[in-house]
Amino acid sequence: MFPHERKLIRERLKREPNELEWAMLEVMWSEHASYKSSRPWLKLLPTENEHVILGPGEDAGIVRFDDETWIAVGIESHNHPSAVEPYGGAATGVGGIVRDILCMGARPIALLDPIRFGPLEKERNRYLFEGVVKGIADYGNRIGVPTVGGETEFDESLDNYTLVNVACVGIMRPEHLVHSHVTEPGLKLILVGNRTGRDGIHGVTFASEELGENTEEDRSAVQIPDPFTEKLLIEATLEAVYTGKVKALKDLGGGGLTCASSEMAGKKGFGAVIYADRVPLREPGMTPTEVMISESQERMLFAVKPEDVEEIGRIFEEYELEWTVVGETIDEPRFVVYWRGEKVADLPIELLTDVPTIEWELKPYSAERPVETPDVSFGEAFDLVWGSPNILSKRWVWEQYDHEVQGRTVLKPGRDAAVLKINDEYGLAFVADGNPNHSYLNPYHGAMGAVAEVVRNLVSVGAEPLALVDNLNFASPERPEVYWSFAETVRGLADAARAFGLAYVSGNVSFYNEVVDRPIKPTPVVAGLGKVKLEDIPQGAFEGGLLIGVVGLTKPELGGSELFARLGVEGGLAPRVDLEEEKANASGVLEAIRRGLVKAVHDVSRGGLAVALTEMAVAGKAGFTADLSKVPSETSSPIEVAFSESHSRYIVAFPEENLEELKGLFKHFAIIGRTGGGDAVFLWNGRELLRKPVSELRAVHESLPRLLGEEE
Amino acid sequence: MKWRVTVTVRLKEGLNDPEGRVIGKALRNLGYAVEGLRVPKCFEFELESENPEEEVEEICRKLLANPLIHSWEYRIEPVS
Amino acid sequence: MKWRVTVTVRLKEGLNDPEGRVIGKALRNLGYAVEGLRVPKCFEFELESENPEEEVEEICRKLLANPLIHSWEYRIEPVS
Amino acid sequence: MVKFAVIVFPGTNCDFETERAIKKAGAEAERVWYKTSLKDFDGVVLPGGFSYADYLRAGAIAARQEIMEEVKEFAEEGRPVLGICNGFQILTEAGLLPGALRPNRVPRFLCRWVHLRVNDTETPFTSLYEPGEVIRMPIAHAEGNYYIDDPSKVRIVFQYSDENGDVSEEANPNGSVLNIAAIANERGNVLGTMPHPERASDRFLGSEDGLRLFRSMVELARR
Ligand SMILES: Nc1ncnc2c1ncn2[C@@H]1O[C@H](COP(=O)(O)OP(=O)(O)O)[C@@H](O)[C@H]1O
Ligand SMILES: [Mg+2]
Repeated sequence: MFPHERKLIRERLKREPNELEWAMLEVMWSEHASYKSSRPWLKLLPTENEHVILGPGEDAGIVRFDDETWIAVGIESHNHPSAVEPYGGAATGVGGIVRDILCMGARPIALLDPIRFGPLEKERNRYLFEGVVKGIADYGNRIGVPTVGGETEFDESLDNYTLVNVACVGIMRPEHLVHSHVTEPGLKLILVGNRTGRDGIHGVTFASEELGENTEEDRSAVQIPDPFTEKLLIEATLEAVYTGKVKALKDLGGGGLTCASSEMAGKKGFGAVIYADRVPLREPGMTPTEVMISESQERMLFAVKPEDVEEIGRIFEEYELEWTVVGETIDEPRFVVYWRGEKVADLPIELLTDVPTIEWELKPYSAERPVETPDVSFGEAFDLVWGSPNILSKRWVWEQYDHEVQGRTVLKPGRDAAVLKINDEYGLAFVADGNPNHSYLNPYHGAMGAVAEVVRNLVSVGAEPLALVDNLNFASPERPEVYWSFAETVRGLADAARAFGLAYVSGNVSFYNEVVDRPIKPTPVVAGLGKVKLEDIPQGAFEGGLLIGVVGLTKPELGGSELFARLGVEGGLAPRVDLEEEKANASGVLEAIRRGLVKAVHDVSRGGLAVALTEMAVAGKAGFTADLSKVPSETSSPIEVAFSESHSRYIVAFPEENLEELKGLFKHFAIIGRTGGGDAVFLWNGRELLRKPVSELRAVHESLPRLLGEEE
Repeated sequence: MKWRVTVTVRLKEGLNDPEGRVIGKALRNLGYAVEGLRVPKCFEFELESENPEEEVEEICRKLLANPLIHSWEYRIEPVS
Repeated sequence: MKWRVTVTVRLKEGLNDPEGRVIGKALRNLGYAVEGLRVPKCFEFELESENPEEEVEEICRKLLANPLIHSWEYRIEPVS
Repeated sequence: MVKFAVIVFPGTNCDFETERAIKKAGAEAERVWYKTSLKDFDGVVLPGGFSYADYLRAGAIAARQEIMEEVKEFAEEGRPVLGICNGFQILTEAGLLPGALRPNRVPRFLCRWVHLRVNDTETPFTSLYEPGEVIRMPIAHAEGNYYIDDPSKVRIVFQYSDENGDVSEEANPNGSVLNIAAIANERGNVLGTMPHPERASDRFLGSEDGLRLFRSMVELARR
C-alpha cells in the first residue's frame, strides 16, 4: 500500500484502523486483489455481444454455447509462487482457476497451461520447468480435469523466473448459474474444505511486489497443493448447487476469507459479520489477523438461507468435508469481525471493496529498428529454427497430463486447438496464445497478433470463434515504459477483438513480474473459445496426393521471429496485423472447411511457413515438395518467405478437383506444391533449397526429452 | 572416500500435509489408534566425496528439498 | 501406552526403483558422485497400543507395504 | 435390463464416462458412492482415477474399504467385475487379481494412445474380439508397470504391441512384465485393464474398440 492510500483510508474512516483492519485493507488494496492500476485501461475491452451471458466482474465469465449449455471460462496466473516453488505454485494455480469456474455452478471440463521459462541450458530453468509441469500434472490429473493444450516457451528474458498461466472452461446448464454476490441479508456463510493455516499469508501482497534476491522470506506465500480435497470440493459443490439452495458462492483465493466474504456481501450493498474464531484451524495459536487473511487452498464460501444450512451441510459431510457457519450477511453495509465474542474489526464494507485506481506515468518506447536479414544459408536457418526448444514438440509436457479424462477430448494436444465434445453434434474448441517477442517490439501489434493467432488456431480446426479471455503478465506498472506497454497492449486487444466482433468475458492481470530488477517482456496471453461441428473438423496433417495451398500474404516480417531469436538478432519490426485480411482469410478458411473442400489445415505462426509445412509432414503420413517462390509475398528472399512470421496465413492441403472452388474464397492464395513421398523438399523457382527425410525431422521434433537429459 | 548417506526430508511444521492426513485416516479406519502420521521423503545412496557433509547439505538444498517448505536431516557413514 | 513409530518400506532386492534411478541420475548430472540411490517410503506416527510390535507388523503387512514387492522395518519408542 | 454399479471412491474421476459407455453398450449403469451397498446390481465396475489421490500406492487405500468385501462376493459368485486403470490397481491391492502395478519405468504419468494385442478372447469381457486382433485405446497412468513373480500364473488378456500386433520391447510404454496391459482371474469374470476402454467408445474420441469390451460384458451379465 502506498502512503497516499493510507492517508485516504484514515480520512475516509475518520480514525486509525487497528492491526486486523490494516491487514485486511492491505490485502484488499493490493494490486492483485483490487486491479487498481489496470482497471482504468481494462475498460477499453469489449465485453458484450450476443454470445456473452456474463462478462468480467465475477469469478469467471459465461458464454452461451446453445440454449441448454453455457460455458464458464477464466484464466489465472501463478507466476510468483511458481518461481519460488514450481511444483506447489503451479499446482495451486490450477486449483485456483478450477474453483473460479466451479463457483459459477459449472463443472470444470478442461484446462490450458501457457507456461514460460528461461533457457533450458541452465539447470535452474530445467528445475522450474520440470517442477511446473509436474505440479500441473499431479493436480489436474488427480482432480480429473484434462489439460488439453497450452503453450511452452523458453526465452533468455525469463532466466530464473517463470510465467505460469492456466485457463479453465466449465460446462453448466443455465438454471445452475450461481452468482458471486448476495442480494439479501440474513444468509448464513458456510466455509467448507481445508482447514485454515498460516500458509499463503500475504500471498496477494507477495504477488504485488517484485521478487527479491532472497526468496527465503517468501515462504509464507507458498502453499502445499491438496488435489484430494479439491476433487471432493468439486463434487460436493456441484451437488449443493443442484439443490438450487445456494444463494451465492465464491472460492477463497487471494485475500482469503476477507476478500471472499467482503466481495460476496458488499457487491450489491450488503454487509457481513464474520466470527473468525469459528474457522477451523490447522495450527494452534493463530491470531484473528492470520485467520482473516490466510490463503490456505481448497476452501469455498457458500451463502444459504438459515433453514437450508443443515441440508447443504449434509452434502459436505457425505463427501467427508469439514464445514462451518462462519458468519452471515447483514443489511448494513459494514464488515464486522468477531473473535471470541469481542468485536475486533468494523469497517464500512466499501472501504474494502472500492479501491481507488492509480494511473501511473506513461512513457512510450520502441525497441523496433530496421535490421537487415542476416546472410545465412537456408539449411542453416532451417536447422536452427526446427531444432529450437520453442518449436520442438511439447509431447513430453502433455503426455504427463491426463488430457483424455472425462471422455470429451476430440482433438488432443498437438493440434492447433483442442476440441471437447459437448453433445453428439458440436464441440468446443479451446486454445491459448501469446507472443512476447512480438509484444516486446510493438506491444500494440503484439497484442493484436495474439488475438489473431487465437482466431487462426480456432479456425484451423473448423471452429467459429465465440469468446476470449486475456491474461496480462507485466513487470512493475510503476515503470513508465511498462505501464505504457500495458496500455498499448490493452488497446491492441480491444481493437483486434472488435474487428472480429468478439468480447472478453474474463481475464487476469499480473504485474510486478521481475526478478532482481529485470522486467519481463510484455506478455499478454489470450485464450479463445470456438464452436465446431464435429463432422467438419479437418486434419492437421499431410497425407499423400494432395495439393498444398498457402492462404494470405507473406511480408518480410522477421522482427521478433524465431529465426531472429536463434540468430541473436535484436530489433526488426514486429509483424503487423491487417485486421481486414485476417478476418477475410478466417471466413474463407471456415467456409472451405464447411464445404468440405480441404483435407488438412494448419495456421502459420511461430517459425513461419517452413515450420508450418514441416509440422504437417511430421504429424502425418506423407512428405511434401513446396516451391517457396510461389508463395504470395512481398519479398523475394527465400529466407524471408520461409521464416517470416506475418499474420493472416494458413496452409491447406486438398484434392486437386477442389482447386477452382477454393481459389475463389481468397484474395491471396497460391498452390505451392504437393504432398507425398518420404521427404520434406523446399524449392525456390524449381531449384532445391533443402531436402530431408521426414523421419529425421520427426526425430529432431521429438527431442525435447533429450534436452532435459532424459534417457529415452 | 565412499559414504553411505540417508536423507530424510520433511514438510515444515504447520504446512498442510494431505498425504499424511489421508494415510493416517485410512489406518484409523482399519482400527489402529494412529495419530500425527507424516510421510517424509527418504533417500538412500552412496556418495564418493572428500567433504561429504558439505556435499550432502548442498544436494538437499539444491535438489532433494525446497528450503522454503522443507527441513531435512541426514546420516553419513563410511562404507566399509 | 503411546509409541513413536518410524516405518521404512523398501522395494525387495532385485526390483528396480525407477524414481531412485532418475533422481540418482539428476544428482550425477549436477556433478555429485552418487551411486545406487533408492527411495524407500517412510512413515512416522504415534500409536496408542498395548502390543505395538504386533500392531505395527500388521499395519505394514495390511496397508503400508505390499508383501509381494516390499520388505519393511520399523523402530518403536515409547513416547515420554 | 442388467444393471452395473460404477463404484466411486473419493478421488475416482472416470466414473461419468464409464457409466456413459456401459449405457451405450446396452445396460443400465449407476454411479455408487463407496459407502453404499451393491445389492440389486448384476456386475461391478471400478473406474479409473485417483482414489485417495493415489497416496501411499495407487489403489491401496480404496482396496481396504468395506465395499470391497461385497466386490469379493461378486467375484466369487462369478459375476462380472471390471477394474479400469485405478480400478485394476484396486483389484490387485485387494487380492482379487494377482501381481502388482508398480511405478512406470519412466517414473511419471503417461497419457498416450497405444496398440493392444488381444491375447485371450475366452473371457466374458473379450468375447467380441478376434484372437490376435490389434486394437487401440489410450492409457493414462503413473503406476501401470505390471509385476508378477511368475507370469505363467496369470491369464493375459491384452498386451502392449505395435500396430502389427508385435509384442515388442519398443511397444511397452511402462515396463510391464511381458507387455501385460490387462489380465483376468482364472475363472475369467474379474478383469483388470490399464488401458481405458471407456475412452475408446466413441468414434469422435479416436476409436470404438473399447465399446466392444463393455458390450461383451453386458452380454455375459444378461445370461
Ligand atoms: N504446456 C503445454 N500443455 C499442453 N499442451 C501444450 C503445451 N505446450 C504446447 N502444447 C501443445 O502443443 C501444440 C503446439 O503448440 P504451439 O506451437 O504453441 O501451437 P500453435 O503454434 O498452433 O499455437 C498445441 O497443440 C499445444 O496445445
Ligand atoms: Mg497453430
